Amino acid sequence: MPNLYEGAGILTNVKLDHVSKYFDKVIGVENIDVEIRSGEFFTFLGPSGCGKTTTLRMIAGFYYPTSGRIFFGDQDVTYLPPNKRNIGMVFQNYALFPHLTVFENVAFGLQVRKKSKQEIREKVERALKMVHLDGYGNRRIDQLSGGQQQRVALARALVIEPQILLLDEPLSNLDAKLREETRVEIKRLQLELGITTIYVTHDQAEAMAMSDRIMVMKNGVVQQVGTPEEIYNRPNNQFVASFIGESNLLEGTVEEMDDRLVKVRISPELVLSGWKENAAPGVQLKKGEKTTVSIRPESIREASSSEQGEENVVRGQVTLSEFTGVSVNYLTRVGEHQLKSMFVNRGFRVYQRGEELTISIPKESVYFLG
Amino acid sequence: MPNLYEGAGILTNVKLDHVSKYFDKVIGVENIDVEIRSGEFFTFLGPSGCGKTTTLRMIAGFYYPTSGRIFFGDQDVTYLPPNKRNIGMVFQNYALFPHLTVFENVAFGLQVRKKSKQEIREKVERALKMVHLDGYGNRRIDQLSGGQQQRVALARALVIEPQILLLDEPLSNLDAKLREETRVEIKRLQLELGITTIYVTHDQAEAMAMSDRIMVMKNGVVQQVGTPEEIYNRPNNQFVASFIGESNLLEGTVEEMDDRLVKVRISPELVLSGWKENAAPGVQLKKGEKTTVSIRPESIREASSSEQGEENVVRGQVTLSEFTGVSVNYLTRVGEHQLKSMFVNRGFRVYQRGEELTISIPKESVYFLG
Amino acid sequence: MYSTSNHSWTPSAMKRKTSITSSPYFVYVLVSPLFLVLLAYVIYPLFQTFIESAQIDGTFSLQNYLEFFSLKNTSNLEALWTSIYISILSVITCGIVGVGMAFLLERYEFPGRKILSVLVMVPMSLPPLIGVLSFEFLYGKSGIIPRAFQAWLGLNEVPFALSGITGVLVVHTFTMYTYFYMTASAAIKGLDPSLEEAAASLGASRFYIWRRVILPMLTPAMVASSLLVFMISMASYTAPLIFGVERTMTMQIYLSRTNGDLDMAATQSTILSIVSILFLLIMRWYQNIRNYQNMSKGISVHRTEVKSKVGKYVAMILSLIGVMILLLPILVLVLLSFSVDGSWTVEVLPTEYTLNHYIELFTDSRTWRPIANSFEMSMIATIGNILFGVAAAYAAVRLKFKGKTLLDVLIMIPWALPGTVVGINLIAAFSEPSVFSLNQVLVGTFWIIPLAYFVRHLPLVFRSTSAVLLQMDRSAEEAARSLGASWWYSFRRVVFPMAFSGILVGALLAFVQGIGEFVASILIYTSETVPISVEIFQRMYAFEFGTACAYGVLQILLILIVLFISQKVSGNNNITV
Amino acid sequence: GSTSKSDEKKKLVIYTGRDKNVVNTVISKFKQKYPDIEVEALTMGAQEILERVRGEKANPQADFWWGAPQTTLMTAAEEGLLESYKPGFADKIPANYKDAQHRWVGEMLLPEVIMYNSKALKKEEAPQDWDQLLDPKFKDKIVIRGVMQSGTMRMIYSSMIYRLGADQPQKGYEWLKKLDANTKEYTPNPTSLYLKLTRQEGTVSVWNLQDIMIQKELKKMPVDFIYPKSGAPILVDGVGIVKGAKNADAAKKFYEFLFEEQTASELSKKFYQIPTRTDLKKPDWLAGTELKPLNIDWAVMAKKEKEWMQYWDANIKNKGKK
Ligand SMILES: Nc1ncnc2c1ncn2[C@@H]1O[C@H](COP(=O)(O)OP(=O)(O)OP(=O)(O)O)[C@@H](O)[C@H]1O
Ligand SMILES: Nc1ncnc2c1ncn2[C@@H]1O[C@H](COP(=O)(O)OP(=O)(O)OP(=O)(O)O)[C@@H](O)[C@H]1O
Ligand SMILES: [Fe+3]
Ligand SMILES: [Mg+2]
Ligand SMILES: [Mg+2]
Repeated sequence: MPNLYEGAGILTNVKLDHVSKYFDKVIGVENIDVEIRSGEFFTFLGPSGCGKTTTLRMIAGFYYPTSGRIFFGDQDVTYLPPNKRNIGMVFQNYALFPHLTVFENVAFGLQVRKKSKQEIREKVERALKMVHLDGYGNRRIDQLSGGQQQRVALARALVIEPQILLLDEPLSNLDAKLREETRVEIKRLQLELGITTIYVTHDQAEAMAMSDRIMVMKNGVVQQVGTPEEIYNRPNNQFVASFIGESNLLEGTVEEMDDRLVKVRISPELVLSGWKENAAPGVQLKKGEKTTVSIRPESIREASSSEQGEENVVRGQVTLSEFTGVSVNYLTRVGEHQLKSMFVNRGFRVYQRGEELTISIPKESVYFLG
Repeated sequence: MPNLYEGAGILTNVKLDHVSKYFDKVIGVENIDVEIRSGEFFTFLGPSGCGKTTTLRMIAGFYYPTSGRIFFGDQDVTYLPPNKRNIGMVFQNYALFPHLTVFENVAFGLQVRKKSKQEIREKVERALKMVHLDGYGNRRIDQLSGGQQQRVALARALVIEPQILLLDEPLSNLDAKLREETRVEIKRLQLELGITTIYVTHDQAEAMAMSDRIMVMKNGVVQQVGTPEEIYNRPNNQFVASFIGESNLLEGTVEEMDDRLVKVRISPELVLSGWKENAAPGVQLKKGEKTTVSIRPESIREASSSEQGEENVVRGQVTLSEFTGVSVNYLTRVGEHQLKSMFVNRGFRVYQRGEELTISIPKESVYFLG
Repeated sequence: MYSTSNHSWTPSAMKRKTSITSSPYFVYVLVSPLFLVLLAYVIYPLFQTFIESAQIDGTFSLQNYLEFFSLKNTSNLEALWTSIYISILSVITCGIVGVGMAFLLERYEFPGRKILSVLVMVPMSLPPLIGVLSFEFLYGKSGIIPRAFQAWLGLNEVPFALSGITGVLVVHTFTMYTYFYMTASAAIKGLDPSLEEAAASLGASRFYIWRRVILPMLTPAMVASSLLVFMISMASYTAPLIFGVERTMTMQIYLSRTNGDLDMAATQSTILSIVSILFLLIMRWYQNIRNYQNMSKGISVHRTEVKSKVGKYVAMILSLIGVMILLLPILVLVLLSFSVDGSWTVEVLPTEYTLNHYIELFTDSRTWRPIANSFEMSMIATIGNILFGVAAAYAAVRLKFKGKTLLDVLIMIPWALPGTVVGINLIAAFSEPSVFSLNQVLVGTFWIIPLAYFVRHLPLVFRSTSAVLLQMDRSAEEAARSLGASWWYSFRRVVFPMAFSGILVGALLAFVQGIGEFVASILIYTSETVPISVEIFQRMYAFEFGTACAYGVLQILLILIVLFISQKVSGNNNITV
Repeated sequence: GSTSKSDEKKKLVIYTGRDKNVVNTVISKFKQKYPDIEVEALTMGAQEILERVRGEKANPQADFWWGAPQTTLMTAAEEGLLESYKPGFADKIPANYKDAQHRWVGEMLLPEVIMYNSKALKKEEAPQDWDQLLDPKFKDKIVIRGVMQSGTMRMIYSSMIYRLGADQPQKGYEWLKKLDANTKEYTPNPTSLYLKLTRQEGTVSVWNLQDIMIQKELKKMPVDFIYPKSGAPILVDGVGIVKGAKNADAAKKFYEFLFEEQTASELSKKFYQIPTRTDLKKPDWLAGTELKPLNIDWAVMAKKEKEWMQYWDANIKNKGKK
């Protein structure tokens, strides 16, 4: 039998070849066709129920696709049993072994690989330390808090240093500090060992920060695959634009257009101009035609009084003011539209509901979605 | 016995009177003494395993305190069975009834309350709509994705419009959009019905945005109770400062001090001055003595070249540059220190690892933790 | 690809492996041995029975069935009705007692709980032959209790006595509630405690929680035990006989056979199995409507709280009373084993006591042979049951394949048939060499009895194991696979320990049943393999009633030891105070 | 094949319906006489023997069938389960106690008599003849071994019908109906019959003479018998060689041994058996009792029994009181 476990050095790109999965009549995912490169950190992103877990489970071998094939490298693994795949997986529901202690849970995969007692002990302890659970080895799983259980699940998957790491919301129950640390740790491991990592998260910031590439899904269908910057700055469609980070999506008509600049009228009070090249792939802007403009809230600035009346500077009324610590978020009414904006908390004065606020929208932040 | 179910109008402040809970020798929580006001939105915040769930479970009646008492209003409920408490709870592990459909799960609490079929149908449907699960009523729980399950759990707790709502990480598996919407919905319900809400989250931004007050815990011990602003801007100690949002914690010696300004030397390269009143409660600054300074990364600005050499303006080398979509985060080395800073993404140029960067730290953002 | 690795395998080697195990038909490869064995031991004899019933003078005819259902002589129909009626009532009474005891003993911690939870299983160790008699001694017209009341109230006649359907139900409840008790205990242990908490947080009272959450969640366990109880009640013989309910299916079969009406007997057996299969199908349908698998995220905390003091003592007293009542018939056996044969006539309690029965037993060198035989044969059968039953349960619950229902039916049939019929089928099947017996004549050898026990008690392990498997979150197994564990490894390290409570329950039931088995044993035992039940029968047959009782007491003691050890092994540590 | 090598012990497998003590006594004697034959005796009820022998027909495991009522033996013989063998002593047994084709031979006689609790009733108080059982004074004093399951009881009940005219069973049915009215209970097995009788749930029953004697003398139970004045149905309990027996030689040896004078008289003394052999002396304990048989044609009985008993079961049992 091939020793899959001595994986170091093996290139493992994961290819989903037109994969679909139906549950009876319910669509799990449909026609996913993507290749995840060896050693890549790849993220599945999408709203709840869009098929992330389903896809992950097919890669792990717990579901067989209804149609399509899955390859690891050249090998067709569509029907290969999970234990032959040399994967490590963190399950969304942890799937810990209730009858084993924390230590035994983490040690499980190493025992399967017939490591020596000594090695197991060392590795498990290192892994537990990594997730800040040193000293918890002898606890029963039901004596742990939710987050602690999640960390055990994580340690259990990481300790075996698999060739492919499948992480299904592995940090969802951890606090920001711990997430941060664990993220760094996962990333480090991934780079060090060249592990191909597939990551599911509901946290876009996390996805942005960690991923080499991101696949955005919706209702089982892939919307866009690309680097974080591509996805954030050049979304394929409205869904991606609004799903990844906040976005003001405004519909308007192209009023003027030259080689570089496009001017769009959104409403009588609101005209925005932006660079022509800032358009989603395939979007053809034409004078007089409808277009949708996307503006990130954080790109909006408070305008100084001197800017009043300049291009892309508008005045409105604050309808919601929300303090988040790092920033203050406003909803500002301009005509019939509500513009979201986010100002970083730098000790500026905080506008309250009802106050007037003048905002400026930089031209380079106006993006045309067609 | 008062009819707790007809809760409207009853004031339900929740008082934890020196409550401790030990599991054999393990400390769950210790000596919690706090009063949650009627109708308040109160959040427990703290690292994984700090005792949030334990406290919540005591309020719900699933644990009896090892010592201390719990009051709802005037009534001592320490040993009152959970079903007599008129609470709604979202469990960290969802605890859905696997043998019931989505609809039946959500309807459960209403059936207990002997509502009419008609009313149940309406309310359940409204609740399912609220969590975007309309049309899923007949599904079995095992046919739902992780996030969908969490939403059922949420709907089940909200639909009974309890007097006290206990939410244990109710949104941890939802994407940002849905979290946002659900947060708004929870908040609306809470305000409309005057529900006392106790919320556990690992997401500080969420806690900040929603809470009237926050209780920060660590290892079972309360660190600070206060409004989001208080906690963020005036943390009681280093733990709170670093746990709530990011913070640069720097140790130094008070070099100069007058009535308003304090100047602290952190390292040969780094001297920071700030306002004297910006000090944690009980901190006495004295010239020549040690102090710890806290600076929020988002308060740090990129300095223009003209500011070079001014007070609180330093030059350093970028050691980490991270793009999160909304912002770019840097680690900048200044002498032996690494300063975290966060610049909102406004299409500025992104500095790469190794480049030089000049940053400015506003005086009003320098906070003394003693 | 993989060229950088230095091992010698090639993708094609992998492919070959893959093609077998990954084929959708692989599961059939897995389950076909199960079917084969069942075919040999169940279908084949049963089919012969059916052929016999539907053949008159070598031609196909449903004459026997017409006769069975004819309205001219309704005794068959009456018997069918009585059997069904008794069986359903038995399921209900056993369910109430069994689940009630499980609730008290699993959910409350009080002094002596552990002892009680062993004692509560003892009734299943009651030796069938003398066991039923002890009910007579206890509640019959001349029984201790009616006579005690008579003496106490100064009446001329006994105020009450157990007879008829009530009597049957009492005996059935007593001897069979353990199915419910044991499967329900295992299920309650495996129940996610957070479900109860969720219900309580939604305002549900204890009772409501039981009705809407716990009992429905126990469905797999209840279905399992209902099936076991229903079927064995259908096949029950002695109890109805003793209490004068003579118009039952088993009695009809017996009579047909003594009359030499073999084809009618076959007809009746067939109908009996059809009724049981129908019940099985209904229960399966009911069970499949819902999902019982634990769906919570992570592992829930077991509640460590002690309930109210009052509840604790009430539970203690209730279970004490329950256990006392359940132990009475056994105590009567003990009493009888010490009383002089024939001396106990009109008195409430025996008047003359003696140690002679025990002396006789312990001085006879052959006393231990039957005991050793029974333990050995039952042990062998139980090991087989575990291997086969657990595998079958796993296949039925976890694997997807066509013919699941059939598998289920096949496994359950031997339990549904009267023991005599099973014995006779086995003799018929194995008195000549056949493929299924590896070309051996099994009749007259040691192996025929373990085989009979195996076939007959397989449903116990199968049922109780599938009940826990249905409850168990399957993602733990997936986690094991994802960590590289082969199917077998993850089965061994994860599935088996997690399902252990259920498997143990089944194994214990099978083992104890094996020790007590009489009806089939008497037809197939050899002089080398006299089981304890046959030995007791022989003592009774020789009118050594006291010695028979002493023997029975010995058997109970040994079973008690087994139960006690198993209790220790299973480590009853889910409730900690 | 039967036993082959000479140095190997010969084997003999006996299925027996006799009680353990009888079996042990006889077999140990037999072994003294034939030390080279290893005897295996399996004890079970006559019905079970029939089932087993039937099931094993294709490959018989047993050699000798020791003990079953003649009706069962007749069934077995009809089904071809018994070997035809004429033992040496055959002539000493009256023709009505053996099969004409020598497939079975009666070993002992079981007169069916009236039994009573001698502690509760004096001998004179007990019913002296069958018809007295119907006397209202015995109402609810009679307990009867469950009829349908017991060969003995079926025989007794059929005899009662036969006695009153086999061609017009209605009379017999009437009689049995009255008996049913007086019967308190049918017991599921002999043990509980004795238990109920000694515990005075009832005081009168009908049963076979040998068992009553054993209970009375060996077990010191408070029971005794009354030999009905008009005569008793005398059941024949017999033996036979199983067809296809692997150790037919040994079985024949045992056959002969069982009927030897010494064996028979010992069994008679110790276990109250009444041998079929006419040439033996009447046992002491029977002194004073004349074994007067009811005049019964067993062939007719065998033919009718099933029908009569089914009728009884369906129409008479438990209906007499109404
Ligand atoms: N049954 C138990 N036995 C022993 N220790 C326990 C038990 N339950 C919880 N603990 C411990 O008590 C502490 C507090 O647990 P709790 O569940 O309240 O944490 P938490 O704040 O909810 O954490 P998380 O955010 O990870 O859910 C943890 O360290 C946990 O390990
Ligand atoms: N066994 C099943 N039967 C029917 N539908 C199912 C089943 N499992 C999943 N689904 C449906 O398939 C869709 C995709 O589910 P999946 O678990 O992949 O979502 P997800 O992207 O992981 O969501 P989440 O972020 O909420 O975990 C969902 O709409 C879900 O309801
Ligand atoms: Fe989060
Ligand atoms: Mg998911
Ligand atoms: Mg928690």
